[in-house]
Amino acid sequence: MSAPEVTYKPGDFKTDLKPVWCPGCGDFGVLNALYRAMASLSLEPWNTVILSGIGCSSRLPGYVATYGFNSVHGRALALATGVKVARPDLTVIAVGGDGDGMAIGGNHLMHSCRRNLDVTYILMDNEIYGLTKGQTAPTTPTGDKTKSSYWGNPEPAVDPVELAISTGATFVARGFSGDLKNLTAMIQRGIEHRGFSFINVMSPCVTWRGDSQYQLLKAKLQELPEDYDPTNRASAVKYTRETDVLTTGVLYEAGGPTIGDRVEHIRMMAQEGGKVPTTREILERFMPSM
Amino acid sequence: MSAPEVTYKPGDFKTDLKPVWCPGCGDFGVLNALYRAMASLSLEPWNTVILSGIGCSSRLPGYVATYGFNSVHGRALALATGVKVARPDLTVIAVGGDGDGMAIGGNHLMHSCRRNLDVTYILMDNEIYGLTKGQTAPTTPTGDKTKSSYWGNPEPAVDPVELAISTGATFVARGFSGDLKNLTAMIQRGIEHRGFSFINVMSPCVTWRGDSQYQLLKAKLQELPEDYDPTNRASAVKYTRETDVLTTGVLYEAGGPTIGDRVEHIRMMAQEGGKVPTTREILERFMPSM
Amino acid sequence: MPRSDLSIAMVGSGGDGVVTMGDMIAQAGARDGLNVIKVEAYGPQIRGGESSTTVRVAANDIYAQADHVDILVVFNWKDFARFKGEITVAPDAIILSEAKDETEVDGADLGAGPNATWIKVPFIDLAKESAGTTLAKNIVTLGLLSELFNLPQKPLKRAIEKKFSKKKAEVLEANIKGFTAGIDFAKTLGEDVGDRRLEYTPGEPRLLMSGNEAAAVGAIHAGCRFFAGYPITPSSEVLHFLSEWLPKAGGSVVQTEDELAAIGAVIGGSFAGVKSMTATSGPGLALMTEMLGLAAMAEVPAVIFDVQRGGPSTGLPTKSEQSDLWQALYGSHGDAPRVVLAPADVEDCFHSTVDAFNIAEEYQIPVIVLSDQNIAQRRETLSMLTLDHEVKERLAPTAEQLEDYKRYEITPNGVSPMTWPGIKGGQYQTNGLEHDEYGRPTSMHLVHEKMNEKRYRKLRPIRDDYHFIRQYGPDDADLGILCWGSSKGPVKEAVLKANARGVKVAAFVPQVLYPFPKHEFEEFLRRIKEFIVIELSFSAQFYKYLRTFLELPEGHTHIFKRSGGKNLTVAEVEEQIAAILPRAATKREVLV
Amino acid sequence: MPRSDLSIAMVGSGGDGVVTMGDMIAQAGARDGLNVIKVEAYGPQIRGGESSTTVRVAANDIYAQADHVDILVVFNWKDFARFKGEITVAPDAIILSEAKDETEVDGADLGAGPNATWIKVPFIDLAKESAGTTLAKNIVTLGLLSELFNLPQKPLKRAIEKKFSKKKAEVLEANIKGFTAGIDFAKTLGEDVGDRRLEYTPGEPRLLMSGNEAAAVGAIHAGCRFFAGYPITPSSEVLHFLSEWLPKAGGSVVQTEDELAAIGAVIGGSFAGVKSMTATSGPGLALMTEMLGLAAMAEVPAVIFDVQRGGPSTGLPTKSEQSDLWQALYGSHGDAPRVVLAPADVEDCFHSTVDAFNIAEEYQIPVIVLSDQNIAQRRETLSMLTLDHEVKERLAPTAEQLEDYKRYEITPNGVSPMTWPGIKGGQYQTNGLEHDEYGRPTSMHLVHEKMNEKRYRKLRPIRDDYHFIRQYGPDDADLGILCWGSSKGPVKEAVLKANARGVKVAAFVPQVLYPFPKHEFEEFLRRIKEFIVIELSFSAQFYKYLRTFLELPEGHTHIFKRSGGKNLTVAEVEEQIAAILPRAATKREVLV
Ligand SMILES: Cc1ncc(C[n+]2csc(CCOP(=O)(O)OP(=O)(O)O)c2C)c(N)n1
Ligand SMILES: Cc1ncc(C[n+]2csc(CCOP(=O)(O)OP(=O)(O)O)c2C)c(N)n1
Ligand code: SF4
Ligand code: SF4
Ligand SMILES: [Mg+2]
Ligand SMILES: [Mg+2]
Repeated sequence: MSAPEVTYKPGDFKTDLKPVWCPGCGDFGVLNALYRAMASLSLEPWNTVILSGIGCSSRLPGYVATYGFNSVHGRALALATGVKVARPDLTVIAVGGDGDGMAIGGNHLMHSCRRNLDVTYILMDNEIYGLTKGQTAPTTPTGDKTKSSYWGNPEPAVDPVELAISTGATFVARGFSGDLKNLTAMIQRGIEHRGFSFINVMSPCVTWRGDSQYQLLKAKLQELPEDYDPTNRASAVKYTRETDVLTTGVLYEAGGPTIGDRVEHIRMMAQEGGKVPTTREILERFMPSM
Repeated sequence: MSAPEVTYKPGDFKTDLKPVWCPGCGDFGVLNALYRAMASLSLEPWNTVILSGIGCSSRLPGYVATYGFNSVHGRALALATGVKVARPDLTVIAVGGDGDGMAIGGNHLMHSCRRNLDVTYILMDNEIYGLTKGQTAPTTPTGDKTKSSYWGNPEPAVDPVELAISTGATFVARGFSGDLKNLTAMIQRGIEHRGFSFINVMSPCVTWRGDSQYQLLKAKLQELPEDYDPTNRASAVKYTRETDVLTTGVLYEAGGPTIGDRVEHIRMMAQEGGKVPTTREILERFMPSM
Repeated sequence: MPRSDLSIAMVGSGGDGVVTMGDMIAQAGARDGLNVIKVEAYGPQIRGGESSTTVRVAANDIYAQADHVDILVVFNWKDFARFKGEITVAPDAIILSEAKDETEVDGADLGAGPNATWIKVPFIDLAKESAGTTLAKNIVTLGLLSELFNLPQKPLKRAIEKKFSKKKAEVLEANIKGFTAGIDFAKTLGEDVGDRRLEYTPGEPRLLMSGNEAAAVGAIHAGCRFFAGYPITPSSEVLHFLSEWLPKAGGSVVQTEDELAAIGAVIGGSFAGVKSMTATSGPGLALMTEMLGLAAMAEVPAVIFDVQRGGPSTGLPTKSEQSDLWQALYGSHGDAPRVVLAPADVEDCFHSTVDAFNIAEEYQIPVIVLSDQNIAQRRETLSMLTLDHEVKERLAPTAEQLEDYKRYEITPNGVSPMTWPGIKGGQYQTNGLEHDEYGRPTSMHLVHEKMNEKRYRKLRPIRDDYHFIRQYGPDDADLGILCWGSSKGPVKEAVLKANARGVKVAAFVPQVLYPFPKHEFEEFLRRIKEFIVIELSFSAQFYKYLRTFLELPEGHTHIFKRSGGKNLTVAEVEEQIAAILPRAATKREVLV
Repeated sequence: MPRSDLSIAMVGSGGDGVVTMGDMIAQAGARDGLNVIKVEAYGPQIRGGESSTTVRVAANDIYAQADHVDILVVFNWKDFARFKGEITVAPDAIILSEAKDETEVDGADLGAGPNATWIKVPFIDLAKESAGTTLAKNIVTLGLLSELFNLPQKPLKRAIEKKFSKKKAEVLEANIKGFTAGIDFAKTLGEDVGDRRLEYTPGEPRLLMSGNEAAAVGAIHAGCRFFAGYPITPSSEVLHFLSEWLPKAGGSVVQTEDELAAIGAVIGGSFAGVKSMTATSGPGLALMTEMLGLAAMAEVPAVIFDVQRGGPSTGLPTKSEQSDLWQALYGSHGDAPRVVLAPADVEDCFHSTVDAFNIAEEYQIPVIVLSDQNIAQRRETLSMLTLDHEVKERLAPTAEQLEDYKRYEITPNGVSPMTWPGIKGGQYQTNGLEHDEYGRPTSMHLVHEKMNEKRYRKLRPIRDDYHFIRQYGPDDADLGILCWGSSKGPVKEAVLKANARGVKVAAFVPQVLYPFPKHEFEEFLRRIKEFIVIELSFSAQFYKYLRTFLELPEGHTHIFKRSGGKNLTVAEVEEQIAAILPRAATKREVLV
C-alpha cells in the first residue's frame, strides 16, 4: 500500500444501501469494525475490492463504497484469487458466512491458505445458515436442533481457526462482533499483513440462534494472555480446541512468500529480456526447427 | 463385520481386468497390499464396496472383485458417504490420487474427516497428476517443473496427513507403496478401525516423476519409534511437517462416534414406537389441528 | 351479494403477525372443508421487514391464487409499498387499514375502483384496550374478518386457543378478548360490507400442505430411505420435513457440504441399493449436472427434486420462474439421458415424486422433478392423497443371469438387471467411462455407439408407460394453450371460465416433459388450428423446446412469455385469449 | 503413379518410437512447405501400451485426416489390434511389417484389397546391424519411408541430427547409420512400390501447430493476461502453453484446485480489469455452469475455451465428439445469455479465441468457444496466421457518466459502460442477484423483466457484427449440408470432390452458433431444397438446436448423426450424398 493521499472517516465508506440484516445481528458489528479499520488505514476505495459469496453476511460488500462483488454461494475466495493474482496492486478483502466459507466454500479456503493468497478473509461465524432460515452449519455444535436437524445435529463442528492454521494461513485470528475495539484492530492488522489473513469473527444470529447465543459466546470469550507469542504455530493450535473458552486475538502470524510474490518471480524469470513477445515471435516457436 | 464364513487368498480378489498402470507404478504395490489386507480380514466381496474418483490410481476398483465404482473426478468420498450412511452394514473403502483427493475433492475429504465417516480412504500420493500426463498436484513440491508449471510450481505443497488430523479423522497413517508388509498391516488396521481412516500412501509415478522420486522418497522414509503413542494428537501433528524425513506408520488413532453411530441414534429416537408410519399416518400431520 | 370465493391479503411488518393470521385463516378454512390457497411474500429484510400473506378461501374449486384480492388489510401503508404491483385489489375491494396511519393512498395504485370500500380500523387501540397489548392486533383482526366475511369463526377460535395453550392463562385470555373485540367492532360497521360474506356449507376437514411437503411425503411413500441435500430456497422444506420423518421411517438424512456431495451421496446410496433423493433449486442443479451424467452413464437410479426460482445466478431466490427447464433437459456434457417430470400443483408434487422413484428404479436412470417456488411454498387444501399410487422396484438378475453377470447387458428395452451390495455373486465394477456389457472401460467407437443406443432405448418404454398429461376444454377448440408446471393453475381457471361463457379454448399441460410425449401433443395439435405457448421464462425455454419435436404451425403459433418474479395471473391468460381468438376466427375464414 | 497426397500410419508400442516418427515426418513436411495433418492415438495403458500416429502429407490442400492410409507400418500386429476399425488402409495400400512377427493377418480386416502390397521388413535386424540397437528401429523406418515415398529426406536427416544433438556423438552417429540403412534397404525393394512416390515442389516452411496451441496464442494476441485452469484432457495443452508464455507476456497463470475455482478466478480477474480465460472439457464445463450464470448476470466478460470429448460422464476422454453443444447453449439456470463460438479447424482456434475476447469485452458477456479433441490435438500446417485480427476493448464510462455512475445503465444496445478497480469514482457493488441500474439487489418483477431485456438485447449487435460462417459449393446446389466444428474438414473435402465431379452439393458451417445466425441460415435454406444435418452426437444435439430457430422442410431434411469416438470420414459424407441426391432429384420432379 502506498502512502495515502487523503484521510477517511469510517462513514466515508458507507453506501446508501440499507443493510437487510435483522436488528441486533452480529454482522453490523463486523461492518462497523471494517469501516473503522479501512478508515485508519486510509484505504483508497477505488483501489480496494471486497468480495463475498451468498448468505446474510455475504451482503456486506453492498454496504461498502469500494469495488464490491456479492458473488455466488461459496466462491468468494475463488473470485478473490482471480482479483489478487491478476491485479496484485489492489487491496483485496473477502467476507462470508460459516456455511459459505466452511461448507460449500471449504475447498477454496483450504487452497487459499495453502497458496498464502494475499487477501484478508473475514468469516462471520454465527454457527447457522442465516439467510436460508436456520439450517445446520459446519460450525453448529453437535446435538443442536435446527431446521435441518430435527433430532439434533449429528455432526461435530469444525474449528475454522484450526483449519486455517493447519492448511497454511499466515495470519489467523478470532474475534467477536460485539467487541468493536479489538475487532477493528484485528481487521486492520489482517489487512496490513502480507499473506492470507484469516479472521474468524463470532457473529451471533439473533434470529435463528436466539438471544442465548450472544450470551453464551460472550461468556466463553477470553482474550489471549498479554505475553502471547503468535509466531509459534504449535501454541496457536492449542487455542483452537478449547470448549469452555473461546480465545480471541491474533493466534498466529508468520512471514513467507505469497502466491503473488511467487507469480511475480516467475514473471521476472520469464521476461528476462524485459520485452513482451509479439504474436509473430510466439508463432516462431511453431516453425519446423531443424 | 460379522465373523467370516470362508477364508480368502489375496488372489481371490483379483478381477480379470489388466491394470492400465505403467510398469513400475507405485499403485501396483497399493493394490497388492489391499488384496492381502482384504484376505487377512476375510472381507466378503459382496459386502464390500470400493469407490474412487478419476486418475490413474482411481482405476483401482476395476481390479478388485468386490462391488466397485470408479466415479468422477474428486467425488469418491461423496459417493462413499451415500453408500455408508445408507448401508451402514457394508465395508466401504475409497481410493484415489492426490489431485482427486486434495485438489478437486478436498472439500469432501475435510468433511468426511469431520463427520468421522466410517470409511477407509487410501490416497495414492505421487505428487503429480498422472492420468492427465504430468501437471502440478497439491502435493507437488514448490519449485518443481511440471507440464503445467513451466517456470516451477509456485505453490507450497499441502500435507494430507496434517489436514486429516486437524479436520477430525480418527485414524491417520502414512505408508509407502514399496513397503508391502507394513502397508498391508496399515490398511488392515485402517479397515478394522471404526471411523474415518485416512492412509496417505506415497506411491511413485515412474512416468512423470521419473526414477528419482522413488529413490528420493525411499531415502526420506523412516518408521515411527517403537514406543510411539498414536493416541496423542499433538505428537501426531509433529510428524507431519518434517521435510527431510517422511515418517511412516499409524500416526494417530482415536475413538469417538462415527456419523453412522449418530444417525443410528437418531433413528432410534425417531422410531421410539418401533413402527414405520404409513403414508396416511404421515399425512395426518397436515390435517388442521385444532 | 354473498361470495363463494374470497381472497384476503394482509400486509404488515415484523411484529404485526400477518403470517400467523394467514396460517390461522387457512387452517380454519381447511378445518371446515373449504378450498384454500395461501401464499406469503417478504421484503428484502431478513427479519422484521415487510411481510404479506394472501389467502384465498372458497366453496368452489380453485386452481391458483386470485388475481385480485377482495379484502386488503394494511397495518402500515409504508410496508405495503414493497408489494405494489404484486398485490392488487379488486375494483370493489374492501380495504381495512390502521386508523392511526395517515398516509395518503391513491386507490388506483392498488387497483381499487370508485366502488371500493375504505375503512379505517383502530387496530392498535382495539388491541390495547381489549388485550392490553398491541401484539394482539392480528387476533383482533381475525375476529373482525371472521365476523365481517363469515370466515369459520369456531375453528379460528380453537386455533387461537391452541396457539396460546402453552402460554400463561392470562395470555390466552387476553387474546380471546382481542378476538371478541374484533367481532364486536365488526358489528358496528353495519351493512356496508355485509354483501361480501362467504357462503358455504361446512364439510369434512381437508389436508393443508405445500408442494415441498407433498414431495417429501411422496418420497417416503415411494420407498425413499436416504436423502442427501444442501439447503437452498425455495426447496429447503423438503430437507426440513425429511430430517424429521425419514428417520421415523427407518431412513437417514445427511446434510452435505454442498450440492456436489449431495448428488454424489445420492448416487452412492442408490448404488448401494437404497432409494435415494436430493432436493435443490437452480444454482444447486447447475452444480449437479456433472454427476447427472454419471448417473446416466453408470445407470444408477437417482431422483433430483428441483424447485425453480428466478434466475440467472442468485437471481430472485424467493420468486417463481420456469427457467430451469433448459438445464434440466440439456445440462451435463455428452449425450446423457434423463427423465424430466413437471408437477403442476401441490398434489402433483406427491405423485410426480412417486413416479420419479418408480421410473428411476425401473429404468435405472436419473429423474429430475421440476417444481417451482409457486407450488412448492404455497399451502393448499387437498383431499387425502391417492394412497394407492403403485410403487415399483429395481429389476434384479436371476440366479442364472448371475452366473455370467453382465451389469450392462444389452436388452430389448435397454434395462439390464441390476444387483446391489449384499447380493452374493452380483459384484461388478462400474464407472463413468464408456464401458462394455460387463462394465469394463473402453474407448471403442462401436461399443460407444451401441451403449448410447442402449441407454436411450429405455426412454421409449418410459414414454409409452407414463401418460401423465392434463387437458382442459373442448376437443374442437378454436385456440389451444400449451403450458407446463404452475402455469397450469391460472390457465385452467381461465379456460374453464371461458368455456363457461361458451368460448372454445382448450389447454394441454404435460406432466412428463422428457421423454417428450409427442404422440399426445400431436393429437392435440391435430384437432386445433391456433395455439399459444404460455410460460414464465424470458427466453421462451418451453416454446423453443417444443419446436425441437413439433411442427408448430407457422403464423398460427403465438407466444406469451415473460420473466418470473410474479406469478402468472388468470387475467393475463384471458387477455391472450381475447386478443388471439378474434384473429384466429378471421384467419380460419381466410383459410376456408 | 506418383501422388500429391499421401497418408502414413505407424503402429507400435512403448519403446517403438512411433510417435517420434510421426513428429519427424510432420516437421519435415512442414519444413518443405507441404500440407500436413498429424494425429496420434493410444491404447488404454498409461504408458508403454499401444500407440499409433498417422500423418497425411500433401502438395495439395487438405482439410482432414485421410479416411484410409496409403502406407501402414506395423512393428507388432498385436498392437495393431487395438486400432482395428480406427485405422483402415486403402485397398491398394502398402503394408510394411516387422519380418519377425509371424502373426497371420487378414487383409480384409484392415481394408486391404487384392492390390495391396505386403512387405516384410526386418526392422529389428536392420536397426541392430546398422545402429547397434533395436531402439533405432524408428529411425531405420524413417530412412526407408523417405526413400520409398520421396518424403523430405534432407529435413528428416536434419531432424534426426537435432534430436540427438545433445546426446553423445556415438548415439547420433549410430542413428544416422540407421537412417542410411533404411534408405539402402528401400533401394533393394525395387520398382514394386516406386509408383507411390510423393510428387511436390519444396516451398517455404510452414507453421505446424495444434488447435489448443493456436487457441493459446490467440488468447495472448487478444490481450489475455490472466489464465486460471484445471487440467483436463483434451484441453490441457492450453494450460501448458500459457504456463510458459503468459508470464513472458507479462501475465499470470493459476492452476486452481478445481473448475469451480477456475471460472471463479476468471470472473474475478476480469472484474478487476484484466482479460481472463479458462480452458476445460465437458466435465469441467458442467461444473462451471453455475458461475456462467453469474458472469451473465453481473455482465462480466469471460472466455471459456471448451474442448469437447466423448461423453456422457468421463466417457471417452481422448476421443472427439460434438456433444457439449447443449450444455454450452443451455447450461446454467435462469435465462442466462452467453455467446457460443465454434472453430472448425486449427487456424479457427486462433481466430475464434480472438473473437471470443473481443465479444466478451465489448459486450460484457461470457463467451464459450467449443473446440473438440479432433482439431484441438491434431497438428496441422498453417500459413503464418492472420496477425491483423483486430483486438477490441471494454467500454469505460466518460467522466460525465461517472458523476452518477450506473453500472447497469439501460442503453439501446444493452451495453453499459464498465469500470474496474483503480478507476477513481467508478466504484460499484455488483452481485448475482437481480439488480437495478446501480446494481442494487431487487426482487421486483418489473426490474427483472427490464434487466432480462437489457441483457438479451446485447445479442442483437453481436449477431449483426459477427458473420463468421463458411459456405462451400454452388448456390444452386441440389443438396445442402449443415454441420459445425471439426466435421467441416471431411464435409468440405467431400463437397469439393463432389463439385469437381459436377455433383451439386453445398455446405454451410457456422462458426458462431449463438446468437443464432438466422439470416444466413435462411439465405442458404432458401436457395436449396434438400438438406442433411451431419454431426457426431447420438442425440442429434445440433439438429435439434437448428429446429428451434429454423423451419427445416419436413420430408426434405435428413440427419446423419452418430456417437463420437471416431472422427467423421469423407466416405461417410460421400455415402450420404450418394444416398440422398438421387432421391432428392426424384422428389424435386414430383414437386415440379
Ligand atoms: C449453490 C447454492 N447452494 C445453496 C444456496 C442457498 N444458500 C444461500 S446462503 C446459504 C447459507 C447461508 O449460511 P452462511 O454462509 O453461514 O451465511 P449467513 O447467512 O449465516 O451469514 C445457502 C445454503 C445457494 N444460494 N447457492
Ligand atoms: C471435472 C474433471 N476435471 C478434470 C478432469 C481431468 N483429470 C482426470 S484425472 C486428473 C488428475 C489425476 O491426478 P491424481 O488425482 O493425482 O491421480 P493420479 O493419476 O496421479 O493417480 C484430472 C485433472 C476430470 N476427469 N474431471
Ligand atoms: S438471520 Fe441471523 S445472520 Fe441473518 S441477518 Fe438475521 S440475525 Fe443476522
Ligand atoms: S502415469 Fe504415473 S501414476 Fe499413472 S500409471 Fe503411470 S506411473 Fe502410475
Ligand atoms: Mg452462518
Ligand atoms: Mg497423483
